[in-house]
Amino acid sequence: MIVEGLKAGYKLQTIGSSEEVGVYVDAVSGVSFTLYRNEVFGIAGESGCGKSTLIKAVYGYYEPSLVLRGGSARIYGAKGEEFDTTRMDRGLLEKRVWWKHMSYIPQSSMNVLNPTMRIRDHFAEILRIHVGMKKGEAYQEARKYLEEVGLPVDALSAFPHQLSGGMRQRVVIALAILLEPSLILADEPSSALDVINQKVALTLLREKQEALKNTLVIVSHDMGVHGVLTHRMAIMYAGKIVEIGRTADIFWKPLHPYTKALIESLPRLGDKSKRVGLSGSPPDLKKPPDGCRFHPRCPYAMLICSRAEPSLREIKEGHYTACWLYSEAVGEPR
Amino acid sequence: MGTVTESLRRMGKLLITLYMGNLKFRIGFTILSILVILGFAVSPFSPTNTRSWYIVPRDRPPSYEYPLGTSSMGRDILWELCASIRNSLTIAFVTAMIASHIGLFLGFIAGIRGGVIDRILMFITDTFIIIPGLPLLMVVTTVLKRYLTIPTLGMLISIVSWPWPSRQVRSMVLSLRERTFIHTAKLSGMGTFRVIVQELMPYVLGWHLINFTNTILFSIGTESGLAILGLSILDDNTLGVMIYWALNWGYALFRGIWWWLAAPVATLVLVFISFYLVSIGMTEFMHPIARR
Amino acid sequence: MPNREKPSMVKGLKQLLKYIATRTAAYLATIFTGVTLTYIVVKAMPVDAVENILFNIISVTAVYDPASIELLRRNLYEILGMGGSPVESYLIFIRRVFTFDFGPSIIAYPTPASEIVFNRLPWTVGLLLTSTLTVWVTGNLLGVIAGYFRDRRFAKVLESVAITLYPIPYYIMALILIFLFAYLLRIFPLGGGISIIPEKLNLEVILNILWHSILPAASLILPGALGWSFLSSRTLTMQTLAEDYTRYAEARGLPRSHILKRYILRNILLPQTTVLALSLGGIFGGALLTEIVFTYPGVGQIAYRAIFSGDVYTLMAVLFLSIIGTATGTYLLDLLYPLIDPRVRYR
Amino acid sequence: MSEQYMLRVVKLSRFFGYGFLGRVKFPAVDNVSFDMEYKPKIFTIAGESGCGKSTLARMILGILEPSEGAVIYKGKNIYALKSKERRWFYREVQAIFQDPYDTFNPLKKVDRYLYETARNLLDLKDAGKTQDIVDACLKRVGLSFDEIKGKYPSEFSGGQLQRISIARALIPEPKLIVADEPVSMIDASMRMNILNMFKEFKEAEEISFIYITHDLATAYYISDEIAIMYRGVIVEMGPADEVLIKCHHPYTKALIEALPEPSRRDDWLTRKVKPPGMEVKEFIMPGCKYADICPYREDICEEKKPPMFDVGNVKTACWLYK
Repeated sequence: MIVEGLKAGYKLQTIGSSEEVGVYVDAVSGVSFTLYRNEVFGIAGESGCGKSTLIKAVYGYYEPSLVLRGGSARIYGAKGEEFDTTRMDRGLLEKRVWWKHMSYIPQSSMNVLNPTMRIRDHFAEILRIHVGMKKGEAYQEARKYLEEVGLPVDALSAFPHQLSGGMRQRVVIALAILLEPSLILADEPSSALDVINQKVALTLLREKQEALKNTLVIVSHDMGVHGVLTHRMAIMYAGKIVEIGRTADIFWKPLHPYTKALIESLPRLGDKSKRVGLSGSPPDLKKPPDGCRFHPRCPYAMLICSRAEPSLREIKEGHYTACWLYSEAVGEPR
Repeated sequence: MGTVTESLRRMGKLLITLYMGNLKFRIGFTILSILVILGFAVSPFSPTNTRSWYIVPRDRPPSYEYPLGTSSMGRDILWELCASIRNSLTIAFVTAMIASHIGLFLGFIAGIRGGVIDRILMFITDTFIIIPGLPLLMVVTTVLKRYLTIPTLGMLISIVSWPWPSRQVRSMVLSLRERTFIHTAKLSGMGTFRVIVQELMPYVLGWHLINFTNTILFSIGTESGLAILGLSILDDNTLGVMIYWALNWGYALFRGIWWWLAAPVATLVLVFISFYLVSIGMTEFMHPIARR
Repeated sequence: MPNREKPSMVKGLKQLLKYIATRTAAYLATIFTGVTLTYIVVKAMPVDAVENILFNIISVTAVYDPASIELLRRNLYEILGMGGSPVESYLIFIRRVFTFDFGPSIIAYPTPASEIVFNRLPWTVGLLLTSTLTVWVTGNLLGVIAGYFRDRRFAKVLESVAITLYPIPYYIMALILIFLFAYLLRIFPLGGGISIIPEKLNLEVILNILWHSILPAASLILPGALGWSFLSSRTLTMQTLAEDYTRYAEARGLPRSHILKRYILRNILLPQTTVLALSLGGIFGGALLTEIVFTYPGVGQIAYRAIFSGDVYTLMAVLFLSIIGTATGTYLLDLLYPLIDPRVRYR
Repeated sequence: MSEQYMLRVVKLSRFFGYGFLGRVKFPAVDNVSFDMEYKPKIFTIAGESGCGKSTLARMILGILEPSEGAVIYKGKNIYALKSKERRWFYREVQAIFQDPYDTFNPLKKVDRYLYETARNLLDLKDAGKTQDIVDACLKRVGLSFDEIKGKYPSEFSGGQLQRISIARALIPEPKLIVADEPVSMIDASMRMNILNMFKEFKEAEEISFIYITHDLATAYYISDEIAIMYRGVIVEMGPADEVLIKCHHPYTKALIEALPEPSRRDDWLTRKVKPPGMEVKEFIMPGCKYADICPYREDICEEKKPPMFDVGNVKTACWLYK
């Protein structure tokens, strides 16, 4: 899958104060990256950095306030079919792409099941609508998938509220892999779970990805999750990707000052050495700062940083960053 | 006292914001203002006594002299209507003053004390909501027929009008009680009374205003309903009483004196719609449903 | 790890029975409380209720015989729970209420008041049942559609209509309908349940009754189906649309009709049933008044005549019948909850 | 000193009703006891969501009445305090809450709470002096009075609000601050700054902390002692190093193993853990509440509640250590 120059943001609507109507929030600002088959790709960043918006835009799920401003997101099916989710209308996406080629695990996914529908019917409706399977057959299939995610057969006829949060999370994972899509987008798949349930859910996702040999995108604010799960990852800050690379490189040889701060502020068991975080707060995306969006908080900020925006450049093999520190162009504003 | 002026100022500000920002509120409030002006500012200038019979020629259709016509009782309908608006609104105001404050009080007690008191209060409230209020009022007003005046009728209607506000305030208080800032206030050394007045009240007041409006709506509806049964203040003017005489004494429709019935019915419809628009205008402002 | 709390058939049945038992207890308690509250309200009146009623009766009817006045007075003390010690009078009051013994009516002396009311009950119940069912079904469907397509023109038109109709009481609606259809257009009869008193029921009579019921029913249905039922269903739909589970369903590429049916309609049924239960009392009162406006031969008519003659016996019968009626309606809806929403079943 | 301990939590329990009319009762906090000496330290109560840690914190603060047991602060049962003593209690014990956006009433200005705290708890009448104290406390968290004056909560970021919340708690110069998940809604890059403040206040100003958290990594970073809770009971308690590194209780072990730790990546991906089941049922189990999932389960575990056994400096409620 290839994402190029994706731009999306929110047009504020009439709620509360009328002053902000029509103001544009620049949530995702020209993001490009490429995903490969059979990999787990992580997107990390703090609240409000645009990572969830990015996922929604890639998936093509636009709520009325979310608008696309440019760029493309091409995904390739198992047989090489190409779809550009930014160019397709909703009906087409629903019919041809969603769930067949690309599935989505939403945030707070413990609470996304229909409370008045049995678990097996959640499976059956997808199989019936997307593949045209008969009800009885679909129930058989549902049973198979529930067993695969380690849930008892009883859960089939249960209603969501009868299962624990962790169990519901596994049902959602089972739903996501049901049609064996070539791309799974998981938005904070474990942030509402306790560590133990989180581990169960994440290892499960990872196992299924290995079995299907497809692409799994994990969006999470928790660097620890990326550290144990992903092959490659991107760090987002204020609507832009500031660094992309192999997870090991990012953790042990971070390039961008923001990434460094994130890694350094990660507390670890058995290590009590003093950890210092960043000061200040992320910029207001209604009026983002000029130049590099990180420069007001950056300890290494130079003159150029406030004037021109650094582009994403390959520093080492497969390791990109958008920072003037690694550019020969320092000192000569474009 | 500072809090009283503060909350009054806040309410004034709220009204202005609402008027500017919400179309429904603006329409409702405008119609309402016209009705209030007719009822309270215009009606004192009535050239005739609107309660006497046969003062003007009977059964005249609307004309230049009698813009809304005259009734079979020999009254000028325009001036009778103005007086009726005044009386109907006054009765409703009395009800709202009593019922919405009883509701506020009971809702607060149930919400804050919780436990057994809450359960008993809520059971009584729900019972009052389930049992139809009109038959109960029918019995009571039949007995008290001789004593009906504007304030007593307002009071009687409040017997069945307090449960809705009480329920509303209670659920509001229950959800507020668990908010963190209530704990912050307590840990800042504020006493229970101050927490209620300064932390909870600002939230509840908005809803109280809505409850007040809704109770007025409910009361006018109940009064005109009772009037149709002949259980209102028949020797005075209210919108319901006008309908009562038109239907039962004048057989207005059978005899084709439609303007006698049309005037109070149309006015009532305007009253209902305007109060309702004001009420939902405020509700929408207070509680915007998440727009997708 | 397995969910061993799995509800087996036996367990489910037991829970259902428990649910029914608690609901039944609450139902009886509601009626009992309602009756008691009425007792308190009547008792708390600052004037001598009996003397006032006697005054009303004497001023309307021509009862002058002191003996019968005395009989009336004694009877009234009992009916209103006024005689004797508070406990004693309360017990007599309760006994009277639960045996439907409200004494002889005045409007049709000496037919017992409860009998008169019972005779007219089918008319009222028939009118209420059909109109309430229509209101609930159409209101829900229209509300869901208008909530889902909230930005379409027709949804906005429907909303404006609903906002206009919702606050209008049933009997005012009745007056407007009479004015339009019976007076102005002369399509429907001005009133009455039927044109001629029927000898026996046949098709013609039934059609006649239906013909006369159209306007009364319409005046209950219009402010309901396009008013409260529609508006609350629309609001609930918009809330359900914002729920995570609906958005997730959309993201799974499920078609619109499926989402409307399985996700939205299903999930608003329970709160809508609650709204209906809370509205029953209001609908009942409205129906009584509508009947009067249309001279429809239901309980409302009887109440009207009773008020005119100061017939408290019959009024008490109407009052307690309506308490029991609305409490029963609410109770039946309560019993429906578990069928509608699985979350209630296992509570 | 008449009392050996500053704070004693004695057999504290809190039951919550469940079902119609609250007939099924389950203990959210079940017979919890611990003591804190006068010596300043950071005591962490850690556990997963629903383990009762927040309920416990609210009982210690006197906000939620316990069903059984007592909280003794400096020899006084805090649920028997008169209103004047209650002020004293809030002068000594303060709190920081989880959600910074809800800590202050959204309809009121934030400075109001700082003023109220100073006025009510320190009995200050003089406006100038009050402001000085407020300003001084704000300076200690890296803010100043001019920055917050006349502003509403919506005008601040979560990190700023949390620092204002800390400043408010510092005003009465408390001896103990209960911090309920103070950083769980704060961005990772700023989290450590706030935790560093706790450490600093402990050392420089001798303030003790009760730190409630689900995050064992931050708990390890700042705490001196730690108690691990599971389903309403403390299963292991002792010095943070020993509890979190040696892990005696099987539940603590499972927690530590599940912690996503980049340096143990391969291990993390291959080791399996068993997830807990439905919560309510486990809360009302008669024996050890972890018995259902525990890999070392014996018969006694299901029948009898394990008492706290001493293992070195650590106490653990597990039959393995009898």
